[in-house]
Amino acid sequence: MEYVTPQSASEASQALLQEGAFALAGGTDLLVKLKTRFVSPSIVVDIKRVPKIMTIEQSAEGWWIGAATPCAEIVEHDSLSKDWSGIVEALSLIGSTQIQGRATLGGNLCNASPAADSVPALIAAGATCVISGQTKEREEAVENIVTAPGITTLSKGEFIIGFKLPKPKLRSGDAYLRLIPRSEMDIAVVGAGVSLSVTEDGKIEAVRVSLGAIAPTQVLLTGLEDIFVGKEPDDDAIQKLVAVAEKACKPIKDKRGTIEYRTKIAGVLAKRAFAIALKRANGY
Amino acid sequence: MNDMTQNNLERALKIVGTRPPRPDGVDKVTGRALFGSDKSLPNMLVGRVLRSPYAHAKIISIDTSKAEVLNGVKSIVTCADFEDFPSEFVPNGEMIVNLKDITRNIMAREKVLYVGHTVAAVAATSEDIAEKALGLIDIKYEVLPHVLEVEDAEKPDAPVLHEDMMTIGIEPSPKKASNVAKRVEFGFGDVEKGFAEADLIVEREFTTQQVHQGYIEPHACLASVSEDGQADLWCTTQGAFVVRNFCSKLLGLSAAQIKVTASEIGGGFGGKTVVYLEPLALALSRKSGRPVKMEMSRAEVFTSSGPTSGAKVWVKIGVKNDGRIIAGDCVLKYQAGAFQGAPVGPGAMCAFAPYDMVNVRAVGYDIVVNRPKVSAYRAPGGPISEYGVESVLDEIALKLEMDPIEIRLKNAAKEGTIAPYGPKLGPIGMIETLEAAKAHPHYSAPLGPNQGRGIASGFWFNIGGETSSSITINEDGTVGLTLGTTDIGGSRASMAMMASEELGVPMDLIKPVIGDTNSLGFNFLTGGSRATFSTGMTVVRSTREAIEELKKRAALLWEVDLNQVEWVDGHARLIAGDEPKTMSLAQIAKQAGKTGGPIMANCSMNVTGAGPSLGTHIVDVEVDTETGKVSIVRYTAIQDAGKAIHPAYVEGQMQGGAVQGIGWALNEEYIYNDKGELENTGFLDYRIPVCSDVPMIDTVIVEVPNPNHPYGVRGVGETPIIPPLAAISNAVSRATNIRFNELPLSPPKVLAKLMHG
Amino acid sequence: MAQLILTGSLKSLANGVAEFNIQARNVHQLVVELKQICPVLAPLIESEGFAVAIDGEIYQDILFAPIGENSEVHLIPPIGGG
Amino acid sequence: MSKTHVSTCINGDTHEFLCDTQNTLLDVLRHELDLTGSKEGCATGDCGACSVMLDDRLVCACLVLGVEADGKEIETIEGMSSGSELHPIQQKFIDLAALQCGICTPGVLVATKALLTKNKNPSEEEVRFWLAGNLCRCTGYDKIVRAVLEVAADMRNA
Repeated sequence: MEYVTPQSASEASQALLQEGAFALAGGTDLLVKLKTRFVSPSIVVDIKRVPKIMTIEQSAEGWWIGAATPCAEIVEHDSLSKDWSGIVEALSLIGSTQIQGRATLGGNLCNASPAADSVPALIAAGATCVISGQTKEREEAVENIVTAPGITTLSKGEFIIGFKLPKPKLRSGDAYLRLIPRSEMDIAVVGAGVSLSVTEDGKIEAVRVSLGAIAPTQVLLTGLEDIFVGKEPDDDAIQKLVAVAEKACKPIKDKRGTIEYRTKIAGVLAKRAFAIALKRANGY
Repeated sequence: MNDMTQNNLERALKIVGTRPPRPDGVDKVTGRALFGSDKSLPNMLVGRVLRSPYAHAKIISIDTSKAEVLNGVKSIVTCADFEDFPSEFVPNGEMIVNLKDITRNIMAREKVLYVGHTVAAVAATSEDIAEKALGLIDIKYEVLPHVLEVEDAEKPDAPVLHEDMMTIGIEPSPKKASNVAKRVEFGFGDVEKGFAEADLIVEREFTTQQVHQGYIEPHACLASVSEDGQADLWCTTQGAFVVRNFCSKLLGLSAAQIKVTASEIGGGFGGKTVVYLEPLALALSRKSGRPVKMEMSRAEVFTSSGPTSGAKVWVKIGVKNDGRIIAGDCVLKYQAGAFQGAPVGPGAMCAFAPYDMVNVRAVGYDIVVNRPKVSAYRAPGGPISEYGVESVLDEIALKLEMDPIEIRLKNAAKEGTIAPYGPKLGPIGMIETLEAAKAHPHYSAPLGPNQGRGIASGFWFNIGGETSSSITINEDGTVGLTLGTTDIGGSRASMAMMASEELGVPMDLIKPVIGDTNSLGFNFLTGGSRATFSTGMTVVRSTREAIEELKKRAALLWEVDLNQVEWVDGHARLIAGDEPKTMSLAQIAKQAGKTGGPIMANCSMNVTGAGPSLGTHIVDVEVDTETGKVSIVRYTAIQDAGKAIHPAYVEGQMQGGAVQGIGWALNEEYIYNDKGELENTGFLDYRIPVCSDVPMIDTVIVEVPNPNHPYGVRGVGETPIIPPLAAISNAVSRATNIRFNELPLSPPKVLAKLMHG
Repeated sequence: MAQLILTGSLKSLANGVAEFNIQARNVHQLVVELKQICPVLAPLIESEGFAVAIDGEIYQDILFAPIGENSEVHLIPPIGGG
Repeated sequence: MSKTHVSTCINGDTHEFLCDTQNTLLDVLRHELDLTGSKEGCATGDCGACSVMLDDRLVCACLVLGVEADGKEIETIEGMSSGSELHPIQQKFIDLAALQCGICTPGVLVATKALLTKNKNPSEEEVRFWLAGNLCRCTGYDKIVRAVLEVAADMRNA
């Protein structure tokens, strides 16, 4: 197994084009697969020295989070945490303190697990990712990356260099909740990310809800505008949200949960995350 | 001569009962302590194991020829390299074992019986080469249908694991082989008559899943066999002598040919009482002439070591209106794994043991299934059966509108009670732990919404057994202790404390070490909560013998009769005489060479008189009724320790056992797919409690001395894992007003019950 | 006269006889005596390794544990532990 | 098989070694450098027994490639005491019996030191969540958490 440390995005793409190449960022997924001999790469491309891939920057448009920035560093970033509490909460849930020291947003997305904690929060927030390729960079909505467990729309030689988060609207809030059997160290049985904004008079202006671990990929719920936008979110609307969430579920039964359980929890978490996001939007 | 059996129950103690630092503390906090995989030898090879991919299959052929010629491969072993034995139960140390099964469990012969069953092992110059070699071993299997659950395994048309297994304990003896290895029954009185007289009867069925001890250190060993057949084995084990005896039989070596040195051990809880890698490493080393190191991966620990049984339990209890139990009956069906030996006997014996029963019956079945052979796990068998009994008792208390502690007090076993397994009990602390629970502020604290409080008690016998240790008085007045029981949780501290108490010298002058199998007589393993009790007994006796010798030397120097000398606070003192005359231990030790030679003493005995330990736990849980998730809000563990030598380590046993029980109750379980493959082979999905899952575990140590021990010690390690299962289940039932009868109480199972009843 | 008391499976094995008067004054002698008074139980003690409770005190593999004039003796399975 | 030359600073000392690229930092520490204080309980980042500091970040050494350590600073349990003086955290763990078998202890101590560097006054909840990646099967965590809270108070008052 060869190990290379490209110093630029194009060098990294070049290396990733090789047969049997795997990108290494935080390594929290790749090293487990190596150890269990699930994969045997011919070359490991350590992308952490690519410029901007380890940075967090704020601009007029919003935020840049380098794809290989360790979660622990993001969690420690106060103003980012204020702007996007839900996203930061979500990635603070990925693994232990030790895992946080290495795990990255890019890895969490590209591992393409339906249960990835950061992904529903990113989708709800309307985040995009910047993909570096052999010849050019492209930008893509996060929900368009994963197509099936373990499979992404990234072409050979492409890798994610960073994520863009919009500047949060006035009176907006986001939240992420997941259900795990323990209090830590588990893979989400269901995850729910909500991002919303309210008008001055307390009506919903915009809302996005994304669910994880309830289908082969994360799901962005549709049809919520009709339920919420321009209205105050009453019990009836919340019940409709629960129904939409449950209906979106096409889960598998596995060691982490039954179909019935995942479906039921999707509704519960969507409801609870919505309530937290709403509180935050209203400034509580 | 000092009375060796004299007890110190009334004596004022200076050291025993305090909390000094443990002798091995610094090694453990600096990374110096050497565990199973921390040692290496020059010219060492790496050993790896090839394991069965099938739950049940005939081995048609094994071809290792391709692997043998791979560069770097130095030896390969299969079943052909181990002795075979007839099916018979023979003593191995204190264990009764069937070597036919053991040799087949460490290396499959005619059949593989579970996914992960060893079929071959390779030693090579690197891990990579060893792994490659495993891939080159060609094994032809004929796959057979498999069976995983006891209720399926006992069906007449079930796949039979062992064609020669006839159920023992059934009259008339069956003529046809089955998966039911054994039926046992305990009890007395007339349960049918008892139920006929009962005012209230509750009868329930319970299910528990297979769980693993979950020690953090995987099995590991380093074997070196020289050309003259002398074998050195370093391994992580609860009993070096037991390992020696197993390996000598399996490899056809004499006990004198094998020296086993126990490494520091990274947790065992019963799981490190048998052998897995050790005979393989020895065989590979013998064949290659080079040292061989072997380690299990975490996945191998889960698939191929010895978890404990999953089970089906049926319990029926009849009471009078005042809460007095008039009859108790239970049937226990325990998974044995691939070979017989489920802990259903002890499970049946202690099911009703906390109570004074008039009519009682406990029937147990030991049933083989295509899972790894179970090994001991903390109070083996007890948590499962007592979970059923304690749950039914809680339901009865609710129905009678009785306090759950009161109903237990009303029925509590005490000194003189006839145990369900026959004999009369000596002094025990059941009533004392219940009274302590009742008086604890936890028991009367208010509960919040969706919270429930559960109570349960637990009984474990404890054991003694073969033990030997020695003491040496060094020339400078320091003291050495050589102990033969692995120190898993601080026993070196307790031993040094007892020696210090007896000798009257500070504990830091006493250096306890764990000896190898050449340094002492046979020691049964650290298990069954016996180390502090049994090894402590030998330490006290050998120390007293050393004191006698010290007094003798002082008498010689003073030229007086021995009976003129007494031992007080680390000094020989002349009893008679005008002026007080004393001589310190160090002064005597300095002249030992001139007064007869070095001073040492040892004590070897088969220790009896272990006293059962009773415990009662109180737990508050909160149930998220929308998700089914159960949180432990508050926990108090109360237990009779007889006498706590080092209370901090007694508390540690209680806290650790309670949290293992919490794991068993809430989330731990072996999950198999329909091919018989274990799906959760790592700590990610085999969910032992993490730090943020649990609150502080409050402890109350009750001390009802064991009259058979000089300090009143009872074993404490096993009991604390028993009450949590029922206590938590009872708490969840009380929080939700729905009776739960299945473990684990994981969120999906709890929610399903809340939704569908 | 010391008594051997059988319960559970052992009682069934002994065809329902629950109590035997015994002469044995230690476990070693008990094994010999059992062969005469209840032969079906003797192999159990020898092979499966039953422990003996004498007046409530459990003796595992201790041949010369004394049995008193009026002792109550029970046979129980050996107990291990984790 | 080609090996890569790696140069690191471990516990303040420069170390150079040749490393198979697929070997983890834990493999290197334990097998190449004989620093066996970091333990392997799972090799998949789930138990925390191999916790080390990598450029002042708490990580599992089993989830870092040995070659990634090039040019980095690593602290392991072997570097925690100075000379003959135990670190106060080490001493507190001994004093409060916050260990039984001791296999998780090196990882727990390294993680605790990382916590107390970042947060001098952690709450019980913060301690519990910070240490959630350090599995301990013996203690039930009670005495570990108490030791961390107590030593944090001692260090604040020192």
